[in-house]
Amino acid sequence: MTILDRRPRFARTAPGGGTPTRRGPRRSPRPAPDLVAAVLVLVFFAVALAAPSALAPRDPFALDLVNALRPPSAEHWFGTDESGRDLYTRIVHGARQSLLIGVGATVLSLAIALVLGSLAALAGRFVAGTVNRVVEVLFAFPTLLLALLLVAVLGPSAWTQVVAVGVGTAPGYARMIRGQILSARNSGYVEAAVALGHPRGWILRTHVLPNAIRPLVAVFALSVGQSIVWASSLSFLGLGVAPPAPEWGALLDAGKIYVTQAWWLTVLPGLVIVLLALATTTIGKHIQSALEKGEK
Amino acid sequence: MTEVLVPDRSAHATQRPAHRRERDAAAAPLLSVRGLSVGFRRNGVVRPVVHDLSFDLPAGHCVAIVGESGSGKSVTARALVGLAGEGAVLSAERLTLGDVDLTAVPERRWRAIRGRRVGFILQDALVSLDPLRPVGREIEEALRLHGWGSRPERHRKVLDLLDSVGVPDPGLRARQRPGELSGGLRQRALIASALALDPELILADEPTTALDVTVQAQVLELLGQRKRQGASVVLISHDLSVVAHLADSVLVMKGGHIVESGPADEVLRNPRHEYTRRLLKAVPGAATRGRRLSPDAPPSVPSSAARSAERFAGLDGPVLEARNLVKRFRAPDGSRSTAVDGVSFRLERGTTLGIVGESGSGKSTTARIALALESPDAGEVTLLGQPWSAVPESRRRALRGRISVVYQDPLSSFDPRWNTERILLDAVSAEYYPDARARRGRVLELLEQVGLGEEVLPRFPLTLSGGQRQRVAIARALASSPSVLVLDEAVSALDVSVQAQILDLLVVLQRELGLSYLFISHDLGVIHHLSDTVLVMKDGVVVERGDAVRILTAPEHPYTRQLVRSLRTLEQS
Amino acid sequence: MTRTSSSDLELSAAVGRPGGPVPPTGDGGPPPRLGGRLGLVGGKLAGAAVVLLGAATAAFAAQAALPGDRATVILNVRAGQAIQRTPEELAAINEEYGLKNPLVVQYLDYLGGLVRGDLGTSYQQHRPVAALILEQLGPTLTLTATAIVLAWLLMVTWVTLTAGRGPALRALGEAVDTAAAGLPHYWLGILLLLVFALTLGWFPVIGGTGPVGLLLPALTLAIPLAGFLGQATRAEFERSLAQPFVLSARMRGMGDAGVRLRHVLRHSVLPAVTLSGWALGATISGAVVVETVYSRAGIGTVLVSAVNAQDLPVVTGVVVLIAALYVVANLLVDLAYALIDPRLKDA
Amino acid sequence: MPKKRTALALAAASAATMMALAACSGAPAGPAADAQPVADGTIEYGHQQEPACVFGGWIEQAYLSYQVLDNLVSLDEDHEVVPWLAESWSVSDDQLTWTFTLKDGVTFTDGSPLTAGVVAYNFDHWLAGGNSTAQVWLDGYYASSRAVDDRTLEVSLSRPYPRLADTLTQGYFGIQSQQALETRSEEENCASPIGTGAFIVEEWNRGENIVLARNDHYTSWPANAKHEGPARVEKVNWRFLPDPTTRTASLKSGETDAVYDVPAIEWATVDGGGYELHKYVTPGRPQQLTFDTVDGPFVDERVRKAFAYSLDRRSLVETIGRGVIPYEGNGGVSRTTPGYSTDAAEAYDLDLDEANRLLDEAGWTRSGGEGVRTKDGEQLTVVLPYGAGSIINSDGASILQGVQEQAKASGFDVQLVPVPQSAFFSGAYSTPEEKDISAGYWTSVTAGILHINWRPTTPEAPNYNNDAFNADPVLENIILRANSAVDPQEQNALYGEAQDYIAEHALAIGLYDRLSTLAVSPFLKGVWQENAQGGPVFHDAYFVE
Repeated sequence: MTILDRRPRFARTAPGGGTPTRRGPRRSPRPAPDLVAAVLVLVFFAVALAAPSALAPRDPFALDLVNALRPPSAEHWFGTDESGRDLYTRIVHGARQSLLIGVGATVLSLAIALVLGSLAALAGRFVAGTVNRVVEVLFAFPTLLLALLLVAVLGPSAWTQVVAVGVGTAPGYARMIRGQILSARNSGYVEAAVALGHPRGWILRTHVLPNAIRPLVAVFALSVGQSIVWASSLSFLGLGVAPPAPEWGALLDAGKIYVTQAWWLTVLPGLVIVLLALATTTIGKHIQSALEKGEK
Repeated sequence: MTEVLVPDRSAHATQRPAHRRERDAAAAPLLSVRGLSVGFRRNGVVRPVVHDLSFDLPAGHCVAIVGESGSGKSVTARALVGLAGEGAVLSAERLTLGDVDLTAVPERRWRAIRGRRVGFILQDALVSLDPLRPVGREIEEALRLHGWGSRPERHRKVLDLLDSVGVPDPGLRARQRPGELSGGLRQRALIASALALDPELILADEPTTALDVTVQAQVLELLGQRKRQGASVVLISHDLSVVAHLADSVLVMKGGHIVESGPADEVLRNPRHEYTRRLLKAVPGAATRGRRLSPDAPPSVPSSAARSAERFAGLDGPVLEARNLVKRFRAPDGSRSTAVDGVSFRLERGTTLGIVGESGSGKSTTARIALALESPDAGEVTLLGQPWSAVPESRRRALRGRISVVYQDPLSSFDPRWNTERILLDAVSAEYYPDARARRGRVLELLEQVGLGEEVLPRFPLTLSGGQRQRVAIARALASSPSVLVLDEAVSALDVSVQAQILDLLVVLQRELGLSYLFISHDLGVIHHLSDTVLVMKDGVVVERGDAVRILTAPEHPYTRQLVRSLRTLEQS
Repeated sequence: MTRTSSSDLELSAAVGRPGGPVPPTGDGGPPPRLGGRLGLVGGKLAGAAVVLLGAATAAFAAQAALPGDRATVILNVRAGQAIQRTPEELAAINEEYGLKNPLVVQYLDYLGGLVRGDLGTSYQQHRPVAALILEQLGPTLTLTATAIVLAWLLMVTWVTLTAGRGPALRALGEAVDTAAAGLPHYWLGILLLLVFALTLGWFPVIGGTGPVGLLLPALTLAIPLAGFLGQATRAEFERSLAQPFVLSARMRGMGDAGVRLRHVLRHSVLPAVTLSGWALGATISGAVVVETVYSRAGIGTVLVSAVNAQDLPVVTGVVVLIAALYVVANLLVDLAYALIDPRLKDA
Repeated sequence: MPKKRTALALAAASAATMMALAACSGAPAGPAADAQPVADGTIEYGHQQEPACVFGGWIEQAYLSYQVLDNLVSLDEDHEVVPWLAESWSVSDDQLTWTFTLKDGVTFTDGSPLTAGVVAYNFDHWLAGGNSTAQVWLDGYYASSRAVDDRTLEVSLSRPYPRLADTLTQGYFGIQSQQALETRSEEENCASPIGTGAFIVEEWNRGENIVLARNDHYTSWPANAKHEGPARVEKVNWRFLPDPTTRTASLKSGETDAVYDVPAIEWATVDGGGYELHKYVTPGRPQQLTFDTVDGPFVDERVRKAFAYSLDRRSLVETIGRGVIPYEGNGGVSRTTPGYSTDAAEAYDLDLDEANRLLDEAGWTRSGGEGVRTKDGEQLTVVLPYGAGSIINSDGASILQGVQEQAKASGFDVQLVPVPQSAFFSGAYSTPEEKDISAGYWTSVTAGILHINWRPTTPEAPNYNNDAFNADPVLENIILRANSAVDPQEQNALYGEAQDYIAEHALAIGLYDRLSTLAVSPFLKGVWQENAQGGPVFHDAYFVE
């Protein structure tokens, strides 16, 4: 028989393809290239966090007044700043602070969210209602405003950034966790557990909470990147860690008045932040879709 | 051939194909398939799902493709209209619709063919019609796409169509969305949209699945009509009784291959292929009461487990009794609806009480009340002669072990984080099996009872087959050695052969363990096969009750008669 | 379908929003679950009042917790000095603004003012805060509104073009969404300014409040927002594409474009609509940065300088205003929802 | 791949940016050689900071009010005091009574006449807190003022103050309409003070701009004005553009005709662009570091000196200042201040050995010449807070970071604390316990600023402007003598002596001179910087084409 490969046409008619039960696109078993890329990026920053000197032997603070504002070159990969400090070195050494702020903020944020969310979902009518309102109010606060106020109260510092971003982003997660808990509580396996005669508390502990918290694995990854962006926004407004600390946002802030003459001081740190946010988000998404597949 | 493809704008378009068909019928078959193979390419590798399929379909005839899930029957149907799906690779010696060579049709022309010359009916109109749009617009869309008539003309046509598929008050219905229509009306609307332009070929993929028997009969009648008017039908179904009703010839598919084909009554009366025989034998119904449906032997239940039967030997009286149960629900818009209205029943030890009814008849709510997962607004349930629905959960807990449940969809009743072992261990009560080794022993015993091997223990339900999942669910239900098992549509989602195995298993378990079943199903056949006494429910009320055989042979209440009649029409013929 | 997607909506929202949080959806659950949202509007109005009060209180508390003596601040800000002040100097100011009253009194005075629509007087500018804010509200609202519209245009086009078109395009689409969503406002702002205003000179460097000056700032806010809405929409879009009703539409002879625009799009924008409600409130955060980068007048600028100068009346005023905006935005979302998904009315 | 792809895309974008930038050089087509003046027009002026009120004690306010209010006297290029609202003045022999004769027929823009009484009222208004800076200037000298007749004002001092006239040339001493001050609301007087000046505040769009409209009935221009009569332009659109990059770019793109404070990094490009550049080194206190002499390690003079020796301030400032910001060694006053002492400026240069010697001697030791020094278990850590974004701009911040890094070499651990405006203005880090070094400047027309900054602070009479927190009778005595010295030479010598004293005891060391810079489009002529504080003067400005 004659084999007529009609693939192109059918590929074009893809939309018709799915069957009702299929949720979203299937992913190939082999690790997706974007995942690989993302992991590589993270590995790099992990090293930067653990042993910056391994990647950048120079002293991130050392002045080199003769070589101020040098564009990127073999000698200075990312160029130098107004005092001749090597930008690449500073970015690598800044990784620790930036990442710890990002992770710290996320942890704090999720912790707060967990408490509020669980209360809102599980506590008695009155408490739950109140908590909901509180979350609502917090939510009405633009994160940055919250951060501004906190910074004004606590004074600018890495710790403040963690708190500001953590508190600022918590309400949204609280809502999410609440939703998760509620849907877990209405699930078939919880009913099954009731039918098996398990006590309420036990069901909460063994079924509801674990399943509600599961997606947080993904959210965590997703959130770290975003927290770093937020934190750097604060630094950018001059409300972050004290220069000359090479925290990325601070680098950007310091570089912005040189932008027309020394683009690298602004573009490169920003690029790094975006790259990291991208990497974490990608990984988060992969975890998420893995979980979804697991649940479907 | 271009002549065929140019959309005909004349108002008589619906008539002309009919004439042409008379011509064609005599000449070449309308649809001719030779050596059709379909595969899916993933990561460069083509995984075949349909192998070398060939058949001819003359005008005015119906060919049924029968098979269980994964047999490739749906893919075949979709391939016939060029929508086999993403990454589909199709090859065919010949694939012609009338004089059109379908293997050489570019996408643009496909559009002119779909809906115009080929109508496609999917199962479950709830999801097959856009839930956000009025059904009228969906039907009108079919006309508009093929440039049929003017706006007002189309509107009139839509009403005619709805009327022709037996939708009462088309004017109103056309403005409603699928969610607002009953399953039957919905399915009719879907058919109307598929047959709007009176296509010469109708592809019906499980058109009656998930429909109540009465609706099934009506839908099939509709298709029959079209067939008589000269349309050709390709009917995809796993349900042999449906096939028997409509098909002239049958293709039996298994694993992408045709294992048997021939004239319908030929194949259905005396099937030659072993697989076909199995399928036929596996259909439960009046004829099958008391005999095994599946050739493979059900597990032998170790007698050691029989003790649960004796445990309450002393007691007499019904194991489960409900008196005048009433349950009302409040809809979000505040309106109240009565789901269960004065339902009473007695479940005697070791027997099966079947509750049959269509969706929304309140049978599942009754089951939930029996399980004390729902508390009745009025009435009471007693379990083993002790108060059950009336007492607080804390006091119920001690009794919970005596009654357990198996759902239609076991997957959702398993915690996704748990593997089979954890699920079963969790169900084995610590009070009878204090130490870990005893518990594990019990788990193995349970597996044996439901005919599963140890190898499933580490696996997650997600990775098990439908049959295995249902067995695990049953094993979990048995873990606490209950005396009552509530089976809520427990076999409805399964392929017919798997369903057969599970039904056999249930029979054995009941015999060996002296279990009592509260068996809920919309499928008269299954009910008939299993039940001793039957409760027929409609709109929350019991319309008829009594001995299973009597009810299903000599129904009294008109509704029951209607049910049984529609079942008959499906079975005979 | 919307039911199954709900949890994902919340997740994907968490994916997108800079800072993570998921959209406000009535009382927590995804909108489709709550029946008859319109019915709830009344209740929401009541809730709105609570939110406003809460926001005002929180802002007041935060400012009350600020370190340093407010009278000193007022004097120093006016003089551009950073020194201690003599009691005589301070007494006058304390007198003028009643700063020495017990906090409770100050708080009650403040609330009393709120009820009368009087937000107090700015320490710095000696002017009624209400006037001061209203005068700055225009530019900011124009900015955020334009940004959201732009974001929707970008998002819908991009998603419709790339979603569910085979692995390559899908990957690209997702990558762009993610990248866009991850762009920090300040950085994007500087880049756009650098390239289009400073270098190419296509746009004025000083935006001003004119329409021309609006585009770059609006884009700066819109691009990340679009990426973030895109993430939510794309997931839903591809899910909808896989729905049987899409298949049956195709079976009816509908083309790919037709399916996408007439059926799928409507389904897939629902999550994004929810997010937009939150977005209007949240773009205010962005506005703070953007207005700084583009030296635009607006609430953001007012806010930053007010916080810097501890101009309590202004800060609390802005907070209350933003909370109000947020509430309004969500009421709008509820309406939009009911329009797009009529099922909610029947529920 | 997708991720990489985007990364590449971004990289490409930035690369493109770079190319484009390399390509761009904003040289506007200058006016033709025979370009003629044109009447009227609106000057688009880009300024840096927006004050809360037009008139006040902050230099940003002085710059603004200078356009709207006239002073009694003005300062010319040669630092001579010349007539303005006052056409003449005289001082009594005992130096205690100043008599000003006012111009005739000057009216405020609210119609009320300018009389000696009004001026006297202004003096009292300032002293009563109407202008905090005017207040600290006159405090301790001003006794009273009275109107002899409508045109004759008599100001009585409690102590001689020969430089009174010079002092009065600063923007803080603008004369407002008494009628306005008395009858109008505080808000009105804040937003649009009524003066006799060349311009009137027409409208103020907060956060955006102030529109100054020409005072068509202007009669009271200063003697050093470049032309007589009302302003030549109709309006000045005084826009607030905080971001230096944007500000400079707006000039290059022609959106503004003049901008204030060109950042060092942009100087070269603007200079090359054919723009007219004005650079005014503000007299008064330069950007400097004052040591806390009552608490912490700097109580020990040797440690102060060691700190000074361990810095190479010159190269630091010249690198980061791109050769635009002048290095200033003098911790007392800037090079443009009368009585400036070069000796004081050159007192300390980089000399690590000396620094280390002094520190060892002072008992601050470290092992192996590495790391932070310690003394009986305590680290040589010094806190240096600075008003980020307000008092210290980004160039300044970079320089302070340089100081921190350089001081490391001799074993200092400098803690830089950028204090946000709010905390800063709320008096954070204002006590000796909280800090060891104070950074900051204070523009002033005379070296009299020394008195403000170094007047002893005592429990009875605290001087919160004294960052050394010291009470040094010797220094005070020198300054007081200087303040009251009638003969300029003598006075300058004494002021110089005071600076030398400050240097000798390393009470304060200079960093760089505060600049007031102005870049003007070639199409706009006649803009000049007034000589008291370097603010722009638009009275004489006109367009050519």
